Amino acid sequence: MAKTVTRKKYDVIVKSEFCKGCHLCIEYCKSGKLVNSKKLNKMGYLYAEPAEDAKCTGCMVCTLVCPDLVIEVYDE
Amino acid sequence: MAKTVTRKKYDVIVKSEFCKGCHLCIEYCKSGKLVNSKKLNKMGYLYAEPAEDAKCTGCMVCTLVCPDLVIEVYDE
Amino acid sequence: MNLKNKWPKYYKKDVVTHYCPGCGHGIAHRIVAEVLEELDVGDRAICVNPAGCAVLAYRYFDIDMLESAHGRGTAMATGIKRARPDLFVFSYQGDGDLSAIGTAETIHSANRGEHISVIFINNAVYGMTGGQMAPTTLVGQKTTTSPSGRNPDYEGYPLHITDVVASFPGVVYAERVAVDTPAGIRKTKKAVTNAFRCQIDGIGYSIVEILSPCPTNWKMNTIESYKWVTEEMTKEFPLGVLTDKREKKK
Amino acid sequence: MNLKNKWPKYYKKDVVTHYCPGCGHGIAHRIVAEVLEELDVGDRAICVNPAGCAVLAYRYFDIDMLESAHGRGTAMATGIKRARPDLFVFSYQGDGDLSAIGTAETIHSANRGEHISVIFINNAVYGMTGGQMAPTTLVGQKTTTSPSGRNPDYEGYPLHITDVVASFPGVVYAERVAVDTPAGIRKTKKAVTNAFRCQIDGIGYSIVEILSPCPTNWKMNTIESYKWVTEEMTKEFPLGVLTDKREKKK
Amino acid sequence: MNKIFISGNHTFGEAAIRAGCKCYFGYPITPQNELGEYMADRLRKSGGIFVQSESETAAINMVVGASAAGARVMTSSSSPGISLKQEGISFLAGFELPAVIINVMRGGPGLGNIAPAQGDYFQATRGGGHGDYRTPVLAPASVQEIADLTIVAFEIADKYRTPVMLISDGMMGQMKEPVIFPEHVKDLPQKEWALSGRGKGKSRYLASLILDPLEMERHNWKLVRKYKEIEKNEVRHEEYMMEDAEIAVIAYGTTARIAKGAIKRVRSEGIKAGLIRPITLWPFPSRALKDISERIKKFIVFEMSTGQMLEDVQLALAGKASVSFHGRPGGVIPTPAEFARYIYRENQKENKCL
Amino acid sequence: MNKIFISGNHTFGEAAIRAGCKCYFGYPITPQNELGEYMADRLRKSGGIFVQSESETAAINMVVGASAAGARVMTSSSSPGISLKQEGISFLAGFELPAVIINVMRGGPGLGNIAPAQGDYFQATRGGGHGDYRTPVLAPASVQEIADLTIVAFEIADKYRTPVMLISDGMMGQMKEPVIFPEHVKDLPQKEWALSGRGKGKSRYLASLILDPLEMERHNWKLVRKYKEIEKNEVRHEEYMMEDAEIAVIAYGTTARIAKGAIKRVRSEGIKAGLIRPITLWPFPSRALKDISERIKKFIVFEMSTGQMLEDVQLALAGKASVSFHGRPGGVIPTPAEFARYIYRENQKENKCL
Amino acid sequence: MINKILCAGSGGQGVLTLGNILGNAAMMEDYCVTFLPSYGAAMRGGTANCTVCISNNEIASPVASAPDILIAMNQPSVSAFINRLEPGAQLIYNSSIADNLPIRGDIEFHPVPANDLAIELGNERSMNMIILGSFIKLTNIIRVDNIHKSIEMLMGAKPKLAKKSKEIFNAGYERFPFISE
Amino acid sequence: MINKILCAGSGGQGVLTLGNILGNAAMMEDYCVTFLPSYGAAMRGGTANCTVCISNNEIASPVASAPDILIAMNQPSVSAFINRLEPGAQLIYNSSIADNLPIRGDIEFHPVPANDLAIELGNERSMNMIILGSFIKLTNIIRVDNIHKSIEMLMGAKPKLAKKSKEIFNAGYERFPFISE
Ligand SMILES: Cc1ncc(C[n+]2csc(CCOP(=O)(O)OP(=O)(O)O)c2C)c(N)n1
Ligand SMILES: Cc1ncc(C[n+]2csc(CCOP(=O)(O)OP(=O)(O)O)c2C)c(N)n1
Ligand code: SF4
Ligand code: SF4
Ligand code: SF4
Ligand code: SF4
Ligand code: SF4
Ligand code: SF4
Ligand SMILES: [Mg+2]
Ligand SMILES: [Mg+2]
Repeated sequence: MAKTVTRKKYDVIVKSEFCKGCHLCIEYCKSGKLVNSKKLNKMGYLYAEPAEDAKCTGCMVCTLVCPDLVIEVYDE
Repeated sequence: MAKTVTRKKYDVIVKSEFCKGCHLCIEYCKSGKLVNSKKLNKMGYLYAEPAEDAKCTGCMVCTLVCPDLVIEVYDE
Repeated sequence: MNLKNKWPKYYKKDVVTHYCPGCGHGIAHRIVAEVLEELDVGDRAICVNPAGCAVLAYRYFDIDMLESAHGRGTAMATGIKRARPDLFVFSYQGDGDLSAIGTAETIHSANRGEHISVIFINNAVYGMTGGQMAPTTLVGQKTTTSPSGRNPDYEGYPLHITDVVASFPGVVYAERVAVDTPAGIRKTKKAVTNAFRCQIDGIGYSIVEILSPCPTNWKMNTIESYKWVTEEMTKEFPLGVLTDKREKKK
Repeated sequence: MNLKNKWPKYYKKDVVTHYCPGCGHGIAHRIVAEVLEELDVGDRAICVNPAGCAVLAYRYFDIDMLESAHGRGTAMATGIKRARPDLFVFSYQGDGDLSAIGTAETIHSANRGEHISVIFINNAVYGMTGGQMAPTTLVGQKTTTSPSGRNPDYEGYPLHITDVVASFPGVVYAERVAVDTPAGIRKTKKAVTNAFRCQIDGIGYSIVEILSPCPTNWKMNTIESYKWVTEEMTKEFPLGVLTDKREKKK
Repeated sequence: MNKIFISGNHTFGEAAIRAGCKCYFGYPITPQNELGEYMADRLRKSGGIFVQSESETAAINMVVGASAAGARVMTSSSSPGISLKQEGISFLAGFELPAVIINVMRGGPGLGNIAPAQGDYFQATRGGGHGDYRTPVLAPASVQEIADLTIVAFEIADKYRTPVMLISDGMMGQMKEPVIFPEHVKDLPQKEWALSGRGKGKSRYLASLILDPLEMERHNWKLVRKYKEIEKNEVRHEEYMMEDAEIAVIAYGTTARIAKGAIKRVRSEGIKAGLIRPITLWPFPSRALKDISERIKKFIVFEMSTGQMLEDVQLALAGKASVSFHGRPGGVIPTPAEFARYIYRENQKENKCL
Repeated sequence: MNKIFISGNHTFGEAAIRAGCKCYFGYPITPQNELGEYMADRLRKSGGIFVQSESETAAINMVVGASAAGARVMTSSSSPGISLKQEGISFLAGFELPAVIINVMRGGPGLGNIAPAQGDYFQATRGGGHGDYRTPVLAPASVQEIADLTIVAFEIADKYRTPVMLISDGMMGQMKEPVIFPEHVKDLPQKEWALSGRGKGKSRYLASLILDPLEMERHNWKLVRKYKEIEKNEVRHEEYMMEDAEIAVIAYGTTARIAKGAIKRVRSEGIKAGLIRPITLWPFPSRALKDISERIKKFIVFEMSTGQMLEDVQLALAGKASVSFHGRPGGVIPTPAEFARYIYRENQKENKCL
Repeated sequence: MINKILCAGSGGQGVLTLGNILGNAAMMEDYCVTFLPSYGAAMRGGTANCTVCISNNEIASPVASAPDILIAMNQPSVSAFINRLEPGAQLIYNSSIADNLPIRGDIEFHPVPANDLAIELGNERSMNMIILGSFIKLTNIIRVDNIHKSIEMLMGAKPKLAKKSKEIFNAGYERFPFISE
Repeated sequence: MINKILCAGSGGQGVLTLGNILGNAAMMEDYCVTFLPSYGAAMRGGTANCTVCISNNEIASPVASAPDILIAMNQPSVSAFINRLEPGAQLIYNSSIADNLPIRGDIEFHPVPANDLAIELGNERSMNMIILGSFIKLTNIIRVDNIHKSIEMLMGAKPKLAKKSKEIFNAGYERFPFISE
């Protein structure tokens, strides 16, 4: 497509077993990349997970707000 | 004398046995009515005493400053 | 002949105080006793006396008195006043008592806005225990525990605790005065009157900081020590009303 | 693919904290760990942790740690720093710890201008013990010991202790921040950096007050609690630098 | 039915209110937070005063103030907080002021933990504060007894003008049991000595400073005489299955409950054990122990500590019987089965010796 | 001649400096002000740290900090101030941190007075703080011994990682006697455990919080084992004219001196009295007393209190000998003549009984 | 007779409420009864448990080192406490969310699909009442009317909730036993 | 031999200095010696006293309930302490300012016009040295050169004062005894 610009690609991983389901990352991710998994982890929390259908901009806000250092953001 | 005006007369008593000889009253009496007696009282202090040759104006400063409530000022 | 200066009703007669010659505590005591009488609250007053040179204040004040553990005067006063709001409750404390060991009690009783009054004798030194450094000791001032003079790099600067509590909404009246001169003594009496009235009017906490000489531990004669209050102490601790919220609270 | 957010060197890996979901302590911890690394002082740092929800902070910080008796963090920090001025010493304390039981230690360590840094987590409540009123509890806020809401006539107004210590000459840097939003978190990190630098530069005492949510005891969900910091707490506790004497002291 | 299902912590509060306690001053600490919280709600609603103080130190001094003003007054805390009150308790003793102090003990020393323990026995019974004084110490072993003894504590405090301690532990504080509360106390004792303003009369003061050593000594001996009175009148203990016992277990509070369970078990195996449960830890039921030692030669002391009441037992027995000790400090709650095994082993040893 | 004429309070300070004490934190209180004042001058001049803290509570916590950082550190106070340190002392015990705490006792309870007394024996030996712990307690009876035992106190503290108390009284603190000080200690023990920043190694922490009761219990029993070691190695006492004694006086510190005077007097009248002077109050020289009770049946305990060490004597003797008590609490300093009369009377009673 | 019941689950599941209702009802039947909650730091991290002991005689220890019955409201509670059960003990577990059961032939397993049933009845938060109903049906230890009264006493301030709770309790009571999946 | 000396006066009179010099000198002669000052509140109100005990043997109590010698530097000290003296004891008093002496035939009185003599020698503040000189002459308990050394040690920082003090001490020593007025 004509509009395409070369942009970095980012990947987000939520280490779900460490997530306490506070959902701060979901609240603050402007790209909607993080969503409620609706699944309980071993600790019994509804952990967050990356959405399939959204793109991460690498803004790092999720890692900034996560109180439990759960999220990893990767670039190429 | 022509200059004489009717003025109250005041009398000062230093209850010397209670005086600690701090000499604040002497310092602050503007009339010089209070002086160092140069005598020790029973507690061993050089107490203050009214001077014979000065006049008390009844200003009450001595009673104001005396930390030990030693001084009595009388008027007619 | 009539006696012009009558003996304060709430001050015991013919007792020789244990205070050193010229000690400011004596003047402060008399002022408090006079104000209690003038405001007619001595009959229902309880004074909490400190550990400090004024520990024996009950020998002089002719009102009900409770001795406090060092620094805990305002906590005890809180207990009395909460249990008996009808009583007039004030504490009388030194600078070590109120602004060192009693810091937390001072701050929190003031911050709660307890309906008590505080008479705070600041003589820049621990009088009773023989002249150690107090939180209010001036920079450079020599004491037995700051033998080369208070060094702000090591011991910090003098603590202005009355300014601190004056900033609290619950503190209705705070003033710093000095019993250094006849004028100062008169002002002190006015300040104590204002402070006590706050409690009588039920509007909150009040405190009067009184700069007061300790000739003994300053190692000065009386007259020098009074001058030192005027000339040195008031430089560090400027006199004046630190807060006055009486209008707002009434 | 490269990991963009690397794990802070001074934060233990793969430990699940005991903090409740969304608790501000977690964010504050990470910030402190990051700053220790960026300023390269973690190797010679000692953190004094409080009695409070952060009592277990030693499970997370990968630096030398000393637990304190409730409220005595700055006294202990004073002891360490005086004994070992070469170490980097900071305390991490809650509002109950620092501004209730520890009031005197807070005030006097600050007034002495101890060369320590203080991280002060203000969550307007006693977290650890289950949500009792703190000196910083807002007016009207319901807690287990102010069940009908804090009533200033009975319990006084919220205590602004950081403002108090900011007024002391020995306090070089004091700032109030909040971990309520991404921007707030970034500012918090800057404030902690500024504060820690004061100690590294040997110029005196510094304190950062961090407004921090306690969703559990506020009985809110996480998102509500963060909003409550922004909307309610900052009204009572306005953010900003409360004192900055760094230029003067250098 | 006026029985209610209530926790130990709440019961301390409710019983105090019914005993006419007008003021409570305290600072939160686990495992007794519910007590302060109860007072924040109920005491204030019933017209009393609840102040959450800035510290335990402030709390005990507020207690001094309210007590001096004549109010029935209480404070509570747990181990570290009780340590901070020691100066104040010594002052209360010196002033001869009544007050009730509750210690819901936890594991120690230091911050320790918040599990139930009995490691503050020495502090409570020997006076952790300075100077020559004693504090009556009551140790309830059920929530019902918490209710009953809280009221007794206020009575003893007023009667002898002394601080009184109630000691308990995290388990007793948190546990709920059925409780029947007595009615509100109606007539509180008059306190002539309380400060209330001199009025038209003579001014009074309360001071613990007595500069003249001879006068201070007189005061000390006066206190001793009072303590002797308390020792004469206020010793309380319970005996359980002691009639035919050959082994006497000594335990208080939580461990006494557990000991009862253990005794039932060993009895079923034919071991004749019984329990002497001190209800007052000071004054200690020394006489009862001594009397029994005429008959029983084997005593077992059982505490959730490394051995503190043990000394009082040894003092009471003065070598007249053998004493062994089973302790579980640090917040461990021993089980009846475990302690039954201990009794069993001790019994075997005994028999071997014969 | 390296003897100097110096007061007890100054001696505590000078000896501490020679023992390598690097930090002193304290708050003024009579009768030990001269100690802090000495440190303010001499310790600072010798390169150490003197901080006058805002309170005794702050002081003991500064001590914790400095000790955790590896320094030899000391604090001092008198009775009410020591009460305020109880929480901190319990923490030191829990942390297993060495420190030296000096109590120059005065009359109590409460504000009491500033005259010499021995009313804080229970507090010192039983742990006035919360939880299961013990504190070694040394009780010098001369200014020379103040010098010697202060150094011993630092050694015990470091060797066992424990707070150590030195207890004394207003008289001992104020009195001057000739003292020969030892040289400065050269080699201070290495403290591997001290916090000094993790450096390139593993991070460490010092905590007294042990949430798991079983772990806390292990810690408690570990402390008990340490205390047993101390009981084995560190008991100290002096025997005076005990070889042929028929009456044993037990007294420590000031009263021990006075007892010696009294014993000389009664000996001149043919009464064979001797003195056992505990130098460590905890661990108490129980074994020595017990051994002697094989031979001597009459013990007299002599304290400037209403009877505290008395309990330790009774515990040690376990009924094996009769114990009587002479006490002068509240700041009264008994005279040798007075105590001699007491011994005389007790001796007569004894003889009548025969 | 002494029954030691350990009831465990996560914070919001109403573990303590269940224990309280049971204990209070036992009191109404003049049993000796103790209720001991976990507290303090043990509660952070989202777990909660309590022990209820019901007996005809004085209760020595309110602690259950070997409970007669374990009520496990979630998977972690099963895992944490099942080993405390001695042979002959019974396990009531929330089979809606706990499905990983260790194999033990010496205890009785009673699955209760509490969440599912509660959702079915329109109030998932009252799943604890399903469990309580099942527990009473199983043990028969307390009369149903006393449980009802106890619910009313403890939820007195919220009569609607009390009513709903009783209904859900009844459902749990009636439907028990559930067939093991 | 044990000598208990009680030395009393008012704050500025050098009571403690006297006691210290004496005690220190006794130490130099290898005596057992104690020095016990009054302290604290006892010192407020302007009085001061100290007790020096000098003995060949260990000293039991540093307190003198019945001193062998009372040194009274002013009138209040005479009044306060004379009754503590037992028959045979000695009283050295500052006859310059203490003149109201109770009549007792069982003790020895030694007047020393200390202020007068000190003024005569040009240093009234050193009147305590006159007394010390007289005391040494009377008792002979310590050698003069050791008192001199002791003065030097304690006043080491002020050599002029030390010199003057020794002179005045010598005067007291030489002129003693003074005729009773
Ligand atoms: C807990 C405790 N610590 C210390 C003391 C000793 N002490 C008594 S008064 C005092 C300080 C007195 O100073 P200040 O409060 O300024 O009163 P001032 O004598 O100067 O009027 C001290 C440290 C004490 N009595 N109690
Ligand atoms: C002497 C003492 N008193 C009370 C406690 C109980 N206690 C532990 S933490 C705490 C308050 C916690 O509140 P805060 O300091 O605000 O920290 P937060 O948990 O909110 O982070 C209290 C009262 C204690 N451990 N020690
Ligand atoms: S890095 Fe930014 S865009 Fe990507 S998931 Fe995190 S918050 Fe969302
Ligand atoms: S912010 Fe962290 S803990 Fe919270 S939901 Fe997101 S990943 Fe989980
Ligand atoms: S009243 Fe005034 S003039 Fe008279 S003596 Fe006093 S100060 Fe002097
Ligand atoms: S002010 Fe009073 S005490 Fe001082 S000298 Fe005058 S009369 Fe005496
Ligand atoms: S020491 Fe100071 S404050 Fe105390 S009485 Fe003497 S002059 Fe007054
Ligand atoms: S109680 Fe509050 S402060 Fe404590 S961990 Fe939970 S959310 Fe955080
Ligand atoms: Mg002062
Ligand atoms: Mg908090």
